[in-house]
Amino acid sequence: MDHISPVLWQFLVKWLTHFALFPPEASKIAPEMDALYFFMVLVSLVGLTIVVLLIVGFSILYSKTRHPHAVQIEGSTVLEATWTIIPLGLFLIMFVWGALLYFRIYTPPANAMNIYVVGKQWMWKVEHPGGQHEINALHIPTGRPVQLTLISQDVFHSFSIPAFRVKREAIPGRYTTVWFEATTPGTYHLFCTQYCGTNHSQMIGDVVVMTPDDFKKWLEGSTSGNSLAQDGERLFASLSCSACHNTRPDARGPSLANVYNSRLTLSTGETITADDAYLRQAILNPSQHITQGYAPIMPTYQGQVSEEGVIALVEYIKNLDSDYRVQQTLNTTDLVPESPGGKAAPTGKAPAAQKEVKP
Amino acid sequence: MSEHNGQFEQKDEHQQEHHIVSPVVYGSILLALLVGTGLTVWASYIDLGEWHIAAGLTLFWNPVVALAIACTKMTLVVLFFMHVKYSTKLTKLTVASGFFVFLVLIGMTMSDYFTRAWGRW
Amino acid sequence: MSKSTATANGAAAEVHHEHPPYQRHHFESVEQQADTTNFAMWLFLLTEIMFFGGLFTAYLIMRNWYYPAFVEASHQLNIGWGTANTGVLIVSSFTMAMGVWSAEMRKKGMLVLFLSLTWILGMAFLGIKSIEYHEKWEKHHVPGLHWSDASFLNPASDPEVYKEYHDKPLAPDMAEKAGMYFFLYFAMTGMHALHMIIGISLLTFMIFRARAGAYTTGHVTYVENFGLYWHFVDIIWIFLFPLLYLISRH
Amino acid sequence: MSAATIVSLPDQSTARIPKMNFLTKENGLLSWLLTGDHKRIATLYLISITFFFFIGGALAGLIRLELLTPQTSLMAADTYNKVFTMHGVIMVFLFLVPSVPATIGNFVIPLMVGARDLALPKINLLSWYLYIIAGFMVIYTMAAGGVDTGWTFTSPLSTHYLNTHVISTGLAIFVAGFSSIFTGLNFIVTIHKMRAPGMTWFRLPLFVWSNYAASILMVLGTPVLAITLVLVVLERTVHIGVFDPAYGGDPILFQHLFWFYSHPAVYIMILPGMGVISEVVSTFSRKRVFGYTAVAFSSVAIAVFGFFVWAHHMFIMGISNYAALVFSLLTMLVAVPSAIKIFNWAFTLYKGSITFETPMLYAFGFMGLFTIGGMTGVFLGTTGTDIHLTETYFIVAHFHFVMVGGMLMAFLSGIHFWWPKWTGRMYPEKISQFAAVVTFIGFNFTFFPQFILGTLGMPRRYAAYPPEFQALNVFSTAGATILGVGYLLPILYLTWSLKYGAVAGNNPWQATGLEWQTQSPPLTENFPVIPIMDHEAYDYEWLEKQNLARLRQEEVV
Repeated sequence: MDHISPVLWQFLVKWLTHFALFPPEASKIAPEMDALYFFMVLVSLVGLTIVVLLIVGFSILYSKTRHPHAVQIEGSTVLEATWTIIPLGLFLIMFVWGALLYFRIYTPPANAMNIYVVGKQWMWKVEHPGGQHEINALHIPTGRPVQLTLISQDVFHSFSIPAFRVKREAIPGRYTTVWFEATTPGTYHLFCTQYCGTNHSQMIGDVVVMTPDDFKKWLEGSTSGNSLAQDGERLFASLSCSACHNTRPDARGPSLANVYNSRLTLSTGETITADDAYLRQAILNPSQHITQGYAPIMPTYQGQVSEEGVIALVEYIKNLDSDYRVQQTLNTTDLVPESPGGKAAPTGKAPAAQKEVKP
Repeated sequence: MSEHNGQFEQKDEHQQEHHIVSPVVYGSILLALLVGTGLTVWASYIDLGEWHIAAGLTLFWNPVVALAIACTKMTLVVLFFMHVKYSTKLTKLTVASGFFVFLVLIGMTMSDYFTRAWGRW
Repeated sequence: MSKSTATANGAAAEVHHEHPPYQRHHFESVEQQADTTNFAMWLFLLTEIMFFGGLFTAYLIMRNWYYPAFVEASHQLNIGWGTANTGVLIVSSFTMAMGVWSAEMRKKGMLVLFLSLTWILGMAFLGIKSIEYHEKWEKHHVPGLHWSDASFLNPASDPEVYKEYHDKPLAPDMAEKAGMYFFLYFAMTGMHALHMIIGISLLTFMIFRARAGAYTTGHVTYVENFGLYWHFVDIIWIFLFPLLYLISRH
Repeated sequence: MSAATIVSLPDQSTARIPKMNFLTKENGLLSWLLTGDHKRIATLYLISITFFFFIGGALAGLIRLELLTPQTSLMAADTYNKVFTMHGVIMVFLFLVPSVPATIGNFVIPLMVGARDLALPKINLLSWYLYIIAGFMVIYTMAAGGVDTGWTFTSPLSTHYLNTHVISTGLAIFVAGFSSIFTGLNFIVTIHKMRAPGMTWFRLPLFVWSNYAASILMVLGTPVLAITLVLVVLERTVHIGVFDPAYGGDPILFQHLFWFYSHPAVYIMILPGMGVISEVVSTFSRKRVFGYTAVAFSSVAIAVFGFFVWAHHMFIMGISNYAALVFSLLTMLVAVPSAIKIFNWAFTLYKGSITFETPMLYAFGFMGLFTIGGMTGVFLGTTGTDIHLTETYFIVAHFHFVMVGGMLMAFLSGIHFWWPKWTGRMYPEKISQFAAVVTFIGFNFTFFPQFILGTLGMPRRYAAYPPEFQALNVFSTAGATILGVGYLLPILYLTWSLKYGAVAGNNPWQATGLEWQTQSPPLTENFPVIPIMDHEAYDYEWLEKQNLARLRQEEVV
């Protein structure tokens, strides 16, 4: 071994120790993705072998030395049909199989816990409903579907977790979602895979998968005091949204209680579901969708609220199932006091705690 | 196919080449075009209403009419001013394929925008 | 096959007979040259269609998103000028067609006349367009360079448009989208105007050639192909006019 | 020459390069710069394209060097970004798109269809000048500090967030676009209107068919890219536009418009290469292409379907799931014609009489690598697996297998195939075969590890990467050096052959195309008398009859 330079030697060792053909399978979808992947690899290998065998075989059998005079053949419809139909069939199988995966990965289940991710040049900002903020890291529990609601505040980014086999672009100006259910605790790579400028390759981080208990501990350990919804509530008050969005008879804006996921009728007559994306639009480009019976008087908050702010507002409105606290913010100019519900329920059900108080 | 193309194609074009459209035709086309212009302006001033095909999908008649008139005018220009009516299959095919790809661009791009609401984002 | 060889011999024979001066060396016959250039022109028009296709796609999507802004912004356009320009362009198309006809009929005088008429009408179009552009500049409706939302935040501030359409004030976020309309307006009409300018410069050159009698000796291809181009530019405008000027005038 | 070859060179002691040919017709720089001769323009193109290929190649070398180590050790991150951007721009727009059509196509298509020139010689020359202007603009961009948008110009990054030379690059590509539009337009017109008597559509060599298909894509696709770049430039200058969400625009719209061209562009790049392979495989197995019509129509099918699949570049970009389905399905359909071609070529060998000259070796390389490239394309066209594999090194490896392993192999194959026709001289056989093998080995070393890297999740366009990816990157870089040698060798021996190569004669390969029936290098007007096509393409019996006839004449004389 002495004649091999130490550098090369180290390198070989490193390679042999690190060698892998595909990343760890740490999510529920990963094995299914790999199943399809290896099916395709198999098909490709078979296809390649056939082609190579044909070429090599014919080259040997019919080389000029062995076979000096070529036999002219027009072609063969049967053969051509075969290698039209068989590949087509295989491709269609892959198409259907892939489409099923695609729809699963991009259609989050209703019971998924929602985590917001904001991409900016060049970092990932993660907002947990409980108010935990993370940068270039994502802590999640095993055995629970996690939905990411992604947005970018500048350019395209792409949130990729190879170990989970999921990836989704964070687009400026629009929410996108992806979901996964982690299976094995550990730390995995988190990449930005969409070229986003100078430090694109620095926009990486760790996804830390923990057992539910550890995750609970982590949540409590790293809470910022306010739940996301409470931040939203403060913002709601300080932007005095409640001046219009309340239940008074002369209210200039629709009440927002239970508005989330309800069907709204717009002034144009069409109806629309008030999902996250809609709420965001309604804050930043209010006049694009006017709720029936209201004037387009709401000013835009473009530039006044950061993406995180919008997320907090959305999270607040999502959980706003009574107007009680809205009324409060109307009566008191100062910011609302801490609600006991806030800390206890990191999932951001802060206003829900007020249910009992409600007359 | 091979017979239809080749120099035969050139031959029948050769005959087409000298088909001269009479000024009378041009004149009447001009008239039609001017009338069409007047029509489309006039139509834009009256509310032709709308058609609620489905929830969230409404068709306003004004733009439809405006575009219909525009297409008619285009067809007249293409057929007569640009002599396509008297040209070879090849020319007709060329024009057709042009509009086809144009529609593919617009249509398939739109297919994305219009079906986005179907999914949950 | 035998047939094709037969005509082939004919074609081969053609090599030897006298060429008119305007036949390029690599063509077998004048007809072939005419067909070829004509077909090439059509293909070029295909690329032109797709070139504007991108703009139309962008326009349709933005119009769907910001319809109110597009309506009020288009009310800012002067429909009188627009209609006039459409008329001018259509008539110029007619004169161009007549030009081709007179070339085919080998009427030199008429050819020059019609080409000049086309030239004048083309210039008229550009003149009117520049008046409109100037008006936009005056009104601060040139996004990026000379822009203000005022007439959309408060339509009443612009009486002559207001008295006609009584537009409601737009919310600020929608009002700024009027800039999007005008961006597309300038992009599309500008691109169209550019084509007009190219056309007119070619016309200038052709008028001189025509006076020298270049196109009235049976060699009409050049005039014909230019005609195709000119009509195409006309067609683009036929679509731009309703799309940009006639968004819900009622 | 060993027995297993079809190279039939004239007696070197007597053979001379014909005095009168397109190279010797006129002399002086102007006679080249103002020429209308498609063969001379092709030569100009060949020189300029080779030049840009080696610039692009040098940049590729820098990329591979930087990726030797996980950290940004060789160059800063933004330098790296500029390097891979320029590599992409140059290779795609200044090499791959014009490579085969503008050089080989330009040279042989008029010869193949039996015409004296392309239909529009002036337009042809104009297209070269546009190409050169674009080239200078790109060089200016590099000199002035480069651009780091990536060759995909993703908005809003390109329209708002970068202050590098996006505008000059955009305009350069705009100009280059029109150069390829004019080439395509010229081909379509020529193939329709300039065919020799008796040259019906189904007697055309398949090279002509595939270039015809590519030309359709050039003519209909490129203008959309042009207008898109105009909009990007406008958006940068007036700070309002349809792409940047900050102005109310939609970045997805940019993706749609950009990929509407840039996906068909992939077929613009590969189709002419497929044409070359058809010619070469047929010639060196002395046999007509298996299923001529199938191969011909598969080219057209690729061209047509090529317009319906662009959004498969956007599966994870938040386009509608349903649109994604449609585009994925159509992508599967467009994959089939390529498979047909591969198998038809393979069966062209069946019962042939095969020899292994350099072009054939490159062709074999093409068939193997393109099969891999095509199959991995299906991985990415399948919505599910695309989520995991896209934007990683898997996609880099995929398109390099198609573009470099496919197109570049085909280009070299074609250059070696038509070189004797072009220059009238042969290159040294053994060393060129050696170069072909080196290229093949080097290529696989370079790009195969990248499939694994991609599957492991290494993102593309990373200047620095997690250390566990180093090993494979080192392999890749090692392979790149071998590949580099493989590309330098041809330059050397081809240049050498210009002066010292053996005189090739009219038809060294005993091929059937019309271009081989005239002298080499050909006359400026290609044929003394326009030939009359009275046989099918790839009719080797006809060729033998011709040869016999010629022998008898010589005996008589």
